[in-house]
Amino acid sequence: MPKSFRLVLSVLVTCVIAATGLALTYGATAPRIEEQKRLAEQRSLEAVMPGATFETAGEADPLVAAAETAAAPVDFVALYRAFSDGQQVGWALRLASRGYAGPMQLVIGLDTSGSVTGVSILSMNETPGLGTKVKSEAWFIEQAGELQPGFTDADVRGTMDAISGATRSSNGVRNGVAAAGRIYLEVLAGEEGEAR
Amino acid sequence: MSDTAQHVTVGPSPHITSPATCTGIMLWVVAALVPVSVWAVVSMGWVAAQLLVVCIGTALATEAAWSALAKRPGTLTDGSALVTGLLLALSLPPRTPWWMAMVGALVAIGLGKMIFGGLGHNLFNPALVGRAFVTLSWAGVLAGGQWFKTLEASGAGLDAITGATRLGIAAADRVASGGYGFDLAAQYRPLLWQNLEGSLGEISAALLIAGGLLLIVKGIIDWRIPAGYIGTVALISWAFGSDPVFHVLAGGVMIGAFFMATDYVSSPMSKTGRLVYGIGCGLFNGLGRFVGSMPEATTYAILFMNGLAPLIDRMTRPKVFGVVKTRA
Amino acid sequence: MKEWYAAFRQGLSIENPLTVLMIGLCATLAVSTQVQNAVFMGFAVVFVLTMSNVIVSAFRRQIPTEVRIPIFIVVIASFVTIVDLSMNAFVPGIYQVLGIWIPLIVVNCVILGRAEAFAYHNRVSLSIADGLGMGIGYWSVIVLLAALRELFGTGRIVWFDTALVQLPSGYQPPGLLLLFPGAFLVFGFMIAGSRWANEKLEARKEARACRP
Amino acid sequence: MVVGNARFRGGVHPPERKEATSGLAVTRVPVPSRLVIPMSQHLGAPCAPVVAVGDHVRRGQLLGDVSAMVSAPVHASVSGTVSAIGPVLTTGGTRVAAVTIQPDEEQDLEAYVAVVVEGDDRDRVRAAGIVGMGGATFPSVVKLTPPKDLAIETVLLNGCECEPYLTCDERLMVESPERVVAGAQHIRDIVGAKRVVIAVEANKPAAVEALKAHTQEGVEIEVLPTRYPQGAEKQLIYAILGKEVPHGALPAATGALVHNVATAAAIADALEHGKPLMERIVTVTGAVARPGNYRVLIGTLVSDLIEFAGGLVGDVERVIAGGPMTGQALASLDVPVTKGTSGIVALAKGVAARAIDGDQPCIRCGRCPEACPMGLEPYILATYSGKRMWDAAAERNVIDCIECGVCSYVCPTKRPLLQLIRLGKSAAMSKGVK
Amino acid sequence: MSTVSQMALLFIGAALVNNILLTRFIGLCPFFGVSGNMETSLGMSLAVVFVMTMASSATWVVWQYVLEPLGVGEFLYIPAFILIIASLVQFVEMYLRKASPVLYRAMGIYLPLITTNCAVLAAATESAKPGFFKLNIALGSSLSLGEALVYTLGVSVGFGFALVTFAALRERLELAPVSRLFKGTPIAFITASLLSLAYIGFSGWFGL
Repeated sequence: MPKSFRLVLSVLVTCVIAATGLALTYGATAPRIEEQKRLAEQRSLEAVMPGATFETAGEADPLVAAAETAAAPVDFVALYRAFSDGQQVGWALRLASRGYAGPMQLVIGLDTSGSVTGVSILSMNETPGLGTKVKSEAWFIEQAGELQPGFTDADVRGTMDAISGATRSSNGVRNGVAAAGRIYLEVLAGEEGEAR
Repeated sequence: MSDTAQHVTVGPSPHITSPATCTGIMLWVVAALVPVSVWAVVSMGWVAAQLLVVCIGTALATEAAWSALAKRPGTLTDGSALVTGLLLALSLPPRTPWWMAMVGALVAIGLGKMIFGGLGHNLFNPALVGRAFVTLSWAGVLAGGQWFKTLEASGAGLDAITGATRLGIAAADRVASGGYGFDLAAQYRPLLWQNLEGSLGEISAALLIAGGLLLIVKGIIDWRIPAGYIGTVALISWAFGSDPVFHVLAGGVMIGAFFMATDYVSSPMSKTGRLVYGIGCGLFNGLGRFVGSMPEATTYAILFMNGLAPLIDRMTRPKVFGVVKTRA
Repeated sequence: MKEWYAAFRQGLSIENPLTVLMIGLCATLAVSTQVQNAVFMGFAVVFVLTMSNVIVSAFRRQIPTEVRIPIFIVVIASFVTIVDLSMNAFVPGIYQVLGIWIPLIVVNCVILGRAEAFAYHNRVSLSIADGLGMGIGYWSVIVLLAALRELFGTGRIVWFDTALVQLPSGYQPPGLLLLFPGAFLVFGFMIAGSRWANEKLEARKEARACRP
Repeated sequence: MVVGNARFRGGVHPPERKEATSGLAVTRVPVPSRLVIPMSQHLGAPCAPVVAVGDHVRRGQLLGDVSAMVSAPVHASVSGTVSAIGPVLTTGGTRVAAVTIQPDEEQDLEAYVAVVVEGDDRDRVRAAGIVGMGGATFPSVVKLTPPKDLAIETVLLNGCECEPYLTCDERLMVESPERVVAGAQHIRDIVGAKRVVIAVEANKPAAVEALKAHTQEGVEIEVLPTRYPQGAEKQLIYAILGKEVPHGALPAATGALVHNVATAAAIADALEHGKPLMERIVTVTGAVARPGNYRVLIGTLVSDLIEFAGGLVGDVERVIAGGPMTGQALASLDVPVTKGTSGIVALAKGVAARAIDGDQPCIRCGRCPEACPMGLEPYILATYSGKRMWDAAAERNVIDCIECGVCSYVCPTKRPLLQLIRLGKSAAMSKGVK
Repeated sequence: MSTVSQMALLFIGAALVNNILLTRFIGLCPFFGVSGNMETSLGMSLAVVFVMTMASSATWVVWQYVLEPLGVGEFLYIPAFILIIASLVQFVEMYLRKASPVLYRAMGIYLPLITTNCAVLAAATESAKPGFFKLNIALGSSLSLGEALVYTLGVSVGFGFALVTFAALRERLELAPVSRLFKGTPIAFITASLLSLAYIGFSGWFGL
């Protein structure tokens, strides 16, 4: 029937035009999206360990699987080795820890002795103005720098005070830092010996 | 003949009424709360008195102002604003800043009650609306420690625990180590008689129980709500392997079960409904303590069940005499 | 021109999609914790609304009535995807925060509603006016709501890490306004406020009309 | 005395206040200077007068009748001269036609014109003008003629007298138990029932004793807990038989027939002596100088009755015809006592309910649904009626309200619940809601 | 792989802790639109549970076996998902009309409304497309079909529960003498605000 044919055709034409248009848009934006992601990651890596260059540990790296186990219940995302002048100066960990509203992506830098060189929050869904204080109130994250090498979960709780009114967001960050401590003690400290 | 007719008035039947009045009921509630309030002032000092005065004063003023603005007859005399102000004060920690207490009372009466059309029309317990507003808005100021500390001077053997409530410490310990850092059974006495942490109304569980029983005996509140509430909290504490007595005495369970959840307007009407509602309050309060992130869940448990009250009412309508139950 | 202005004006006050028609609420309440987010969300809606109006209006003679709704949906969904991809590429921070709300613009009833009710029956220039009017009406409500919540909930309004407005330091912001009850609360008061303002306006109009 | 635990759902127990009159023997009120006998003292069609002004009538003579099924004839309660026929105010506050009689100087109250009729016992009950004397004034003959498909198994005599203040039924049971029992047997025989149960509330031990002393084969005495409205027909059937009268059905559907004890006694008099209903016991109590139980001629003015009882005392707010829960407040005391007037209660200020101005809020205390013997939710019915949401009220069974008044009684904010519910009920009835 | 307890958490997290209406503001149009009446909100809730579960499974399958393998998911998921939902609703409506008049009467008139209900699209997107699922449960980067189903069921039951609760509250609100300025929508919002205040009590339950 020509009538229904016309109907189907018009929908089809719309779909084809739309799909083509979107494919083109995607082609145009995709590289930039990737670039933005890379940049964001790069920025946060530099923030936790200024001046270093980073090398991602691949899936096959035995440390990755071990770190994943040590990180639990915090999610392990990626491990980077940090180099400065060709020398390994430490690691950066990318972790996903539970905040108040979904996971917070944290990047935590550790030097070879196991001290925290810096923490940056790559992304989070915390309530703007409340939970986001973990980022906007710099003193909170800076507390991580006071942790002694080889710190434990209890040390994190004892050293880092939570932001009042944003306890659960603070806990998200604290749990991430504690996980980094565990990963250092259980996984990375061994590698440090080898690296020397 | 005609002179007798003169002082006779007509009116619809019934021509006699029970002695119960709204104001009378409210005053009984106030009376049941007086011992706790007085004991709180005696134990905690003038900060407690100041809080009581600010809350009650603001509650009354808000009610009067709203009635005047809305050009409705004043309802100050029914005593409900007094009860709301008093309950709000009892649900706040003694060192709550005065302006915060004022905002709480303003919100309780304004947002919790008057905006819905005044007494009898509010859907949620006004005092709890005020308390939730204050605690959520200024969690930092309230929980930051400065308002809880400083009471150790009065020395009731509590030096070990300052800066947070027993419940808070119990919760934190449980999360950290799966156990408790202090002996729960040793807390019965202070919780029953003189507990200087937490809010004004938590000063003495014993006085709250006495007040609650008075209201039950006077037929003002239905025993089903507190019984269902407290019983369920105890049961849940036991199920989670904790001490039921401690959990029933600590925090807001007593004041919540006897005085907050039993608020007529925001609780169900039928007996079955009230039992269900009481159990619901206890369930969410108890679960909130063990699986939630806040040490105290009384406020939200009761507010949540307030929200469910109309639904419960709907499902527990009395059976009409002579009507065979059919699927409605 | 007068006609154009009338179509534009309609969205701003008389038929404001949010306060009067009460549709498209969800995103409004959800992203209104920060002016910054609300501004971008509003822009996204203005863009999709205007562009879909343009396309629907331009091809209104070619679109068969029987299948117009699926076609509208495809058109709208395409523009939403364009917004989705562009925001991801150019403002990734905002994109992160808005999250699911960008794809959900598709089901914002305002957009489908305008395509159906206005653009399908009017010429392109008027449809642009309608889209812009409705879009800006929506934009202003969402930004106003966000401004109220952010200002009173945090004590200041921040635009990309710079404080635009700052309340005196003695102000203790009630954080509740930033939580979800705050959204309902402030919006409820906003509607009551607009009602009050409308009444005053009507009263004044009447008073003027009565004057000889 | 064994108090049964048979009871109904809900109800209240207001202060009984019966002590002032419960021990006082019934005394006769002298013939007043004039009697006003309304032509409509029953539910149903009003009677047409069969006498004319100036006629001399004898005690017991027929004054008015009508052929309708639901009606009851009216008789002269004294010998005298008809001085006027015309509308008068009644206890119900309405104006109905009435025959005014100027009594003869000489009266023999023992003598009367006996009713003589062709036919069976039912016809005789009708001819004697007997109506429900508990207050409902439903013509008894109609009740004695249940639909053919409903078999009556039990006759219940209502001696509960659950209304506060009233003691007229109690005195009747104490002083003339044999008439009550005889009446019950007559009723049983007329409807072919097997069982007779006389129900008395526990606060009338003397009545229970007296009845027990005269109990006959097949007549049981059941003592019920004191609770208002125990005497309401549906509640009584439920308490005794455990059966609920189905919604929209006649009480007879449960196989039970309920009559007041005073009605039963009147039926006994009518059937055994042909005596028409010309007088009744009225409890005059409350704020009067000499409270008591008085045998009053139908047509005696309330003002005369109160005067005989020593007049009103103190600050009286309301004078009630009937009991304080269901009775009617009198706008004027110049109204006649009729067949349904069980009491005259003068309520002093402070005792009587206050009319409250304005819209009182419901505080949802839950007292009214708990007290409602019909399982209704008065608070919401009243709210619906107040907002003219008739359909919503009908949907929540407003029609089932028995107007006992316990909801208004218990309400702490003194909302006029019953008044509003009556509005909703009449709206539902006018829409034909069943 | 997920255990029974994880599934239970997923359900509770979706239904109560992250209630789609009261804590996430998704699907508010029907929340304020149909909640004036108990019967309608019951019908709507039923329809939403039904359609949402079907829609999520459908989008999950399409993402997993069509969009993702073809590499077009990133830019075609929005039109694809909304079209799937729209046609699904159409089919359900046609099927119900024929197969089950009872069910059709109960929720038929709400079905067209559901097409543009953002809750359905949101739940479908979150369960099908990786990167949108935000509950605090470690479940891997994307949900399995079973997880998607449990999650959607939780979302829709939470939706229905909140809707019915709110309808019951609004029935009482109808009878209240709310001042003129707040009558209707404003007071509904304030009620929603207080109800969502109660839901704050659930935040952090089971660490969700």
